[in-house]
Amino acid sequence: MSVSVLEALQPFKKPVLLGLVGLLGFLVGDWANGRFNSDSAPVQPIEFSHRIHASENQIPCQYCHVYAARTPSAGVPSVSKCMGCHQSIATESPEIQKLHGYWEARQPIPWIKVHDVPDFVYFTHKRHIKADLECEQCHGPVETMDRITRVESLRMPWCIDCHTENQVEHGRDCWTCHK
Amino acid sequence: MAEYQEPTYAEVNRDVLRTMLVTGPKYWTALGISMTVAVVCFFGPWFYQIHVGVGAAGMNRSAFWGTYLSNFIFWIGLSHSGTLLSAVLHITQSSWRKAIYRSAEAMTLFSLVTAAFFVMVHVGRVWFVHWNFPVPNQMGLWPNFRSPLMFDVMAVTTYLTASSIFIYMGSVPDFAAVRDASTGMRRRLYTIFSFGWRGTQKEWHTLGWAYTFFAVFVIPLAVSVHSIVSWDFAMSIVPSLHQTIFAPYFVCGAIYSGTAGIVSVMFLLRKFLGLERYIREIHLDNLGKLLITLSLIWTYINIMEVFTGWFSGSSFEYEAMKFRMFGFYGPLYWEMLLFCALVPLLMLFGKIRKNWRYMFIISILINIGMLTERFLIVATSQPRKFLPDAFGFYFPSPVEISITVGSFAIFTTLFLVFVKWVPCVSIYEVKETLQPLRKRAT
Amino acid sequence: MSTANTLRDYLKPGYYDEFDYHWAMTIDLDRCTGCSACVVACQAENNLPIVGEKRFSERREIKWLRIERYWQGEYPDIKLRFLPMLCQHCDQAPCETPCPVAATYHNQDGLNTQIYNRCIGTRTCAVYCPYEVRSFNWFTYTWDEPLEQQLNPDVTVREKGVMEKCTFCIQRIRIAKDKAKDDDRRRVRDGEVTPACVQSCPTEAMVFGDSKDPDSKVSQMLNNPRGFKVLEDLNTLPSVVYLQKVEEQGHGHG
Amino acid sequence: MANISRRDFLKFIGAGGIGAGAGYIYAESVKKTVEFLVPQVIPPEDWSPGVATWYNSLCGQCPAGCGISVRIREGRAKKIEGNPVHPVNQGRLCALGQSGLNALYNPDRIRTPLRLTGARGSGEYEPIDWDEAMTSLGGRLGSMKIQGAADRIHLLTGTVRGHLDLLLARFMEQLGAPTYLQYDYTHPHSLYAANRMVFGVDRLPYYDIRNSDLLLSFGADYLGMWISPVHHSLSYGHLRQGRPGHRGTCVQIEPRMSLSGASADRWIPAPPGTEGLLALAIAEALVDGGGYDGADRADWSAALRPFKASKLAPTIGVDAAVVAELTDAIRRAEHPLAIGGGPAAEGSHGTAAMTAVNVLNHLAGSLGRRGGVLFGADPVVADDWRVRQASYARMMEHAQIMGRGDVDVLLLHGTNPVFNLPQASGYTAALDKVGTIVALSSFMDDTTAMADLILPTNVYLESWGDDVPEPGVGLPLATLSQPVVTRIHDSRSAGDIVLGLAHQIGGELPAELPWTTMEEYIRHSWRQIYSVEAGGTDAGFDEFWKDALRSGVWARNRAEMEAAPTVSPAVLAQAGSAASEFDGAENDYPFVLQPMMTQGFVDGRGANLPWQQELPDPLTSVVFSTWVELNPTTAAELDLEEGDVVEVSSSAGTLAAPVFIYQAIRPDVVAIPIGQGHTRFGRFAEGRGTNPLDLVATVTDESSGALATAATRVTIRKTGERLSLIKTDGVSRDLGRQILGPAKEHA
Repeated sequence: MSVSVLEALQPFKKPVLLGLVGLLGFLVGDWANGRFNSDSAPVQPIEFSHRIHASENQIPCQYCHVYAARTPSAGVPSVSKCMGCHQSIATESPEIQKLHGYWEARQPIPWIKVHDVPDFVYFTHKRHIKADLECEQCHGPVETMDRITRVESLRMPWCIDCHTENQVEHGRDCWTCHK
Repeated sequence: MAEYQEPTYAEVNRDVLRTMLVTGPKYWTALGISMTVAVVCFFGPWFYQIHVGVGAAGMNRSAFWGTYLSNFIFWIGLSHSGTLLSAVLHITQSSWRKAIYRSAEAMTLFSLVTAAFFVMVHVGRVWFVHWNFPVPNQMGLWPNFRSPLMFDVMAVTTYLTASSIFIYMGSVPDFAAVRDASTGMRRRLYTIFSFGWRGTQKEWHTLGWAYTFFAVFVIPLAVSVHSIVSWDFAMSIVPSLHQTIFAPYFVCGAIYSGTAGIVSVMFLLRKFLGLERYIREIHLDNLGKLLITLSLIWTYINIMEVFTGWFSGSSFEYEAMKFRMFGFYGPLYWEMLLFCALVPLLMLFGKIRKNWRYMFIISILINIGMLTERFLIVATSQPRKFLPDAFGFYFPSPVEISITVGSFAIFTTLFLVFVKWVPCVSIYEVKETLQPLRKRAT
Repeated sequence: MSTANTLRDYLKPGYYDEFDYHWAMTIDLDRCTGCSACVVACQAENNLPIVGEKRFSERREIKWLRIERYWQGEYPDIKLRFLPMLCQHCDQAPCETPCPVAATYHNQDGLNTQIYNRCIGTRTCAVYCPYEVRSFNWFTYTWDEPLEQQLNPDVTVREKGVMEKCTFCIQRIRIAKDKAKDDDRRRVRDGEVTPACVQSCPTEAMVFGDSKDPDSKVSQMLNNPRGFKVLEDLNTLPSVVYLQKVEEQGHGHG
Repeated sequence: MANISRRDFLKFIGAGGIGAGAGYIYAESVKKTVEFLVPQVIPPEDWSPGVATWYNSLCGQCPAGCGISVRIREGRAKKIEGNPVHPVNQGRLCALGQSGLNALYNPDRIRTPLRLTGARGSGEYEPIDWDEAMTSLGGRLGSMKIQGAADRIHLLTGTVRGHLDLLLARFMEQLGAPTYLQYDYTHPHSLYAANRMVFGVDRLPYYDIRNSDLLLSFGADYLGMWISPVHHSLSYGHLRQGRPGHRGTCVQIEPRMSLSGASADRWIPAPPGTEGLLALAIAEALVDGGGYDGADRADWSAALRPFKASKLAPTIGVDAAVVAELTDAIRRAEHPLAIGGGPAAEGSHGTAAMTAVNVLNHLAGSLGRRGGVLFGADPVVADDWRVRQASYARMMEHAQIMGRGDVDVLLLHGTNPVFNLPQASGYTAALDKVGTIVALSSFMDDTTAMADLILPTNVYLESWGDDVPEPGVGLPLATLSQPVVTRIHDSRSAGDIVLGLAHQIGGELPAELPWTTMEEYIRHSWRQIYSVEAGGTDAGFDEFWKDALRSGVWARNRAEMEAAPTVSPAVLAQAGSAASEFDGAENDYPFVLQPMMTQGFVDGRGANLPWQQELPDPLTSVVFSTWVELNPTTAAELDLEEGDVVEVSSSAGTLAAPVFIYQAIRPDVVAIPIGQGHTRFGRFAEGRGTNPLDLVATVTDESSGALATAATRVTIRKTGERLSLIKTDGVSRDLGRQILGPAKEHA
């Protein structure tokens, strides 16, 4: 009678292999989800195109995102702001009709947040803009996007890396971002 | 009692393997009970605590550590001796160890596991407990290597690994024995467990060498582990904890309670697995002597502790010591002294030392005493720190008590499982001690 | 690698000289009347939970700043002395070394930090702290609607299992630094930052500022001969200095 | 693997498939929940995200009249701090003031008008809408006015100053209803009476603690709850350490050590009710020792002769030597100042005691002098609110009328007599005889719970108004109160309600009260102030108004002080004996009861604020409960320990509460804090502790009509029950650890 371990292992071979294949599948699935069903570019209530506004019409970012340089949050433009132009411009387009709908109902537009930093972080746009960062550095080539898409992970390692490269003063002290 | 009849090689195999292969209803009931208790008393309350927060325990402002930590120390302590003892005795070639070391080492393993549970029960956010390990993570942060708790994590994990390897290595030949005695699936498993052990000269040689090497390696490790555990306290500046004597104090205490633990376990194994012929008075006698020695050292250290409290002349040390001896928990303090300092002296009498029942009771008392000691260290130091206005009080909550009870059930369960998977007496080493048959014939 | 780095700096010799600020506080016990305005100010500013009677009776209250009372003498020659106790932001803090995950460490402003996100709740820091100024979240506390509307958006609301303590109102310090940067000043001006407790103190017993700036009010207070540090013998090097109460002579208990 | 059988192949496919599915679902499950980015439709101009704005306003937590400055983020009040430019509190604020947010966002606020459906006091109400409430009430008042039965309408408020008071007065006047009373437990009636008697002014003078260097306080807890704590604390700080090398001394004379007593250099536990005598004894020694050299010195020494320390010593329990020491101290001091209040003013002869203190000030030459007692000029807003302040005696008259059933409508606002008047007064019973009780209130407190109609009012943080602090700090000033947040419930400010009623009632009222909103009214009134100041023109008022709104306070920039009045020895005779008499025989009732206001709850109005409930009492560190303070020796004699529940009974009533052993209280005095023991006051206050006022016998101080709350004797019985007090203190002795600093050689 044999005492060989390999022999003893024989019957376990197949289950193990199956497991491995399963694992592989898992990874594939996970990747597939990120690839084909990512939440980085959700469908917005109004098909607003940054390409048209920022690229074709050359409107500077802070014309609409007024608070970016002054306050911690960039601030999404108010409905009245949109109406400021679209009272007259492109009024017949269906998307603008939606806008008018919101305006007449005095309803805010429920934009879906794309660039959402993790909780418990006190991020301030002001400081980053005053440090002469380009919006693109974090938000990507917005002016080329019809539907806004998240290009950076916006997770802590990403922040840390940038703070480290640019040697931000005390940029790695926890209390710089957490309070 | 009849003249002791040494078992033959065949008998050894038969007797020991029987403990594994033959399983009676008694065993199943024992296992069932201990598992139920473990679930009801330990895991139930624990999950409740995770749900509501650590507030489920009785800890409060000024007493941030409670029974969870004291139990952690207790179990770590119990783990000592097992491996340590077996290693020491192996190196000193004392042959009486051979019958008992396997189960002693098993004790080490399982009490370490139980202790590990307490770490998780203790922390406030157990779902982040992995941050204790220096693994790269998405935040790119590392643990704080200056922290005695970090040392602890290292020490305990190392110790756990080492002891498991140690016990496994020692069991390989026996696994082979089991393999040869069994068929079917079990045979298959043990074939794997025994790494295809054939018992050739070379194999025996390698095993012996590696085993001795490990024995040497494990001894300093074991000593360091409990020193480090003691630093969790000694590194603080809390009066009555901030003492240089703490490391030896803890180590000695650990071995003390561990050895006592072995006695209790021996008694039970012998009784319920019918190993009377292998676990014998001689073991009891030697362990008894060891216990006496340890109890004396332990007593000495305790006296020294009181002395420092008094001699320091600092109000802080003094108040803390006074609170421990005469405060609310005073009775417990004296109970501890009784069980750990006085009762063991009975073992000076050979009669008692050689009597299984007495020894069992004494060993249990010692461990009760040691459990109390650990509790006192935690419960009487923090509420008497530096600012009198912040003096507080701590009393364990039902959840804590139940979890403490449950932890013993966890240990028992693990041990019960163990005896069915590993020969709890080392077959081959026992055989080494036996007179060759032909000698006995003449 | 932030923490690891902070720790490495920390171990460098002369690290304390390299601080760019060293926030410090003085509390004049001769002015302090024990009125407790500071306690509520702290509770309001830092989102301290309302724990309720039961938790209080279990000594589970959460206070970053408390008033300690010490009686001296016996009736009728008796005195009551108050001691506001808050995190001393020790330069050699006993609480910093033992945290296994480095959730509390010393930062470049001489502040003893507490990072809630990182805390796993071993409570070692609280055991090691000789001043017992750390509070633990034994539960997750909630606010009865609409009380939650008062919560300060600049301060994290802590969850169960997290340690917390006085931060010298870091959110206010950050705002002040932010402002300083906006008008291109290298440093925050003296008096630009006042923690909630200092701001509210009706007798002006508390003074807060940068002790590295020799002209700051706090630096001058630090030279006061009445100054002392609580439990100084422990050599924790607190950043909070108390000015001893002046005892009148000639009668009663002096 | 060379040969894979078909079924193996399928197995692998399956495994892979299941794995993939699991992976996909996993990835889906760990996704963040969708967050929305909701823009404003039209952004308000003074708003930007994540940036705080501060609004200055008026603190309404107690009558001190501090200015506050409230931090607003995204339209919500986040923090209350003192208004830095306000002369009274100069940027500082007490614990109670900061807890104002708890009042604003209190979960137990009344959210809509309520009409009683069940029996009175049953607490069964149905919500109704404002129109209904206003029409029904307006109609009722109107018809009464027409029937000429308006005198059967009574209005009872708490302390209301400034223009709201004038508005209410005008409203009642137009209605033809003469009875408009203000009842506030904290109002120091005897002090006012004494000042009228001695100085002939009906206004509190300004006690210049800041610049004095010897402060003799006869029971006045000036750091705790006396008149204007925050301002006094500021002054105290300056008195102690504000003048380099020159530290003022404080002496506190009171039977139970108060917050001020704890901070004083010397605490003299004179027997309760003898503080006045001590003051006179000192005065006598002062005159006798030539410390006073007025022309009328002879008359004074004659008038004071009966108060020789050596004679009085046994009664006042302070021996002549101490009196001599104090007298020397006064003589040596440059700016001595004596103040009186607390238990000293709450005796059966409180007025006389306060008179004695005033006299002492006169003889020490502290009147009208820096660091002494200063007399301010007329305020900028008519201040006849004081006339409406109802003493206990006057409340009893009012109660009698109610008891006779001669009151058809009682309008209540911001006062809680059911809680603040002793049971023995029978006020609650009288209240029951009133036809209709209408409460203008933000909270369902003990009194509001008796109402038939409840109109929810804004808290002060949501209201327009103004105030003239009493006492002013020397310069005439007025504080402006503006809403710092938009109303969070369907409530209205008292002023708006009254204006609304005026229009409901019709007749000449709308003409007399033409304003539609309180805001309009305040603006109008301030325009008048301005034009007076500007000499009859209101040009440039808009600038002024913007300024006022920004700074929250307006003050004439020059101090105006009046000369010190002359004081004649006759006042002593006029005031009568300064020794207090007590209700209850000494051998049946061995202890003197001292119900004390705590800084946390004042007279109980703070009990519904969670932060105040959770704020350890500064002197005992007790929270959430009522306790009975005993001297250690007394406790030992009665074999009582902390937490033993005792039954305290007087001729008027009985209560049970746990003992707290207080180191600094006379053995013959029992102190119980006021504040807890509300029957109705929201989740944080209800059913907690007991109200010591239930023990107080109805002894009054004739000269002022004030209730002598400190003139009741009680007895104590051990019940055997235990109720462990919740407190934060461990051991309150420093065990020689020198925690309060290194020991000095002499110590």
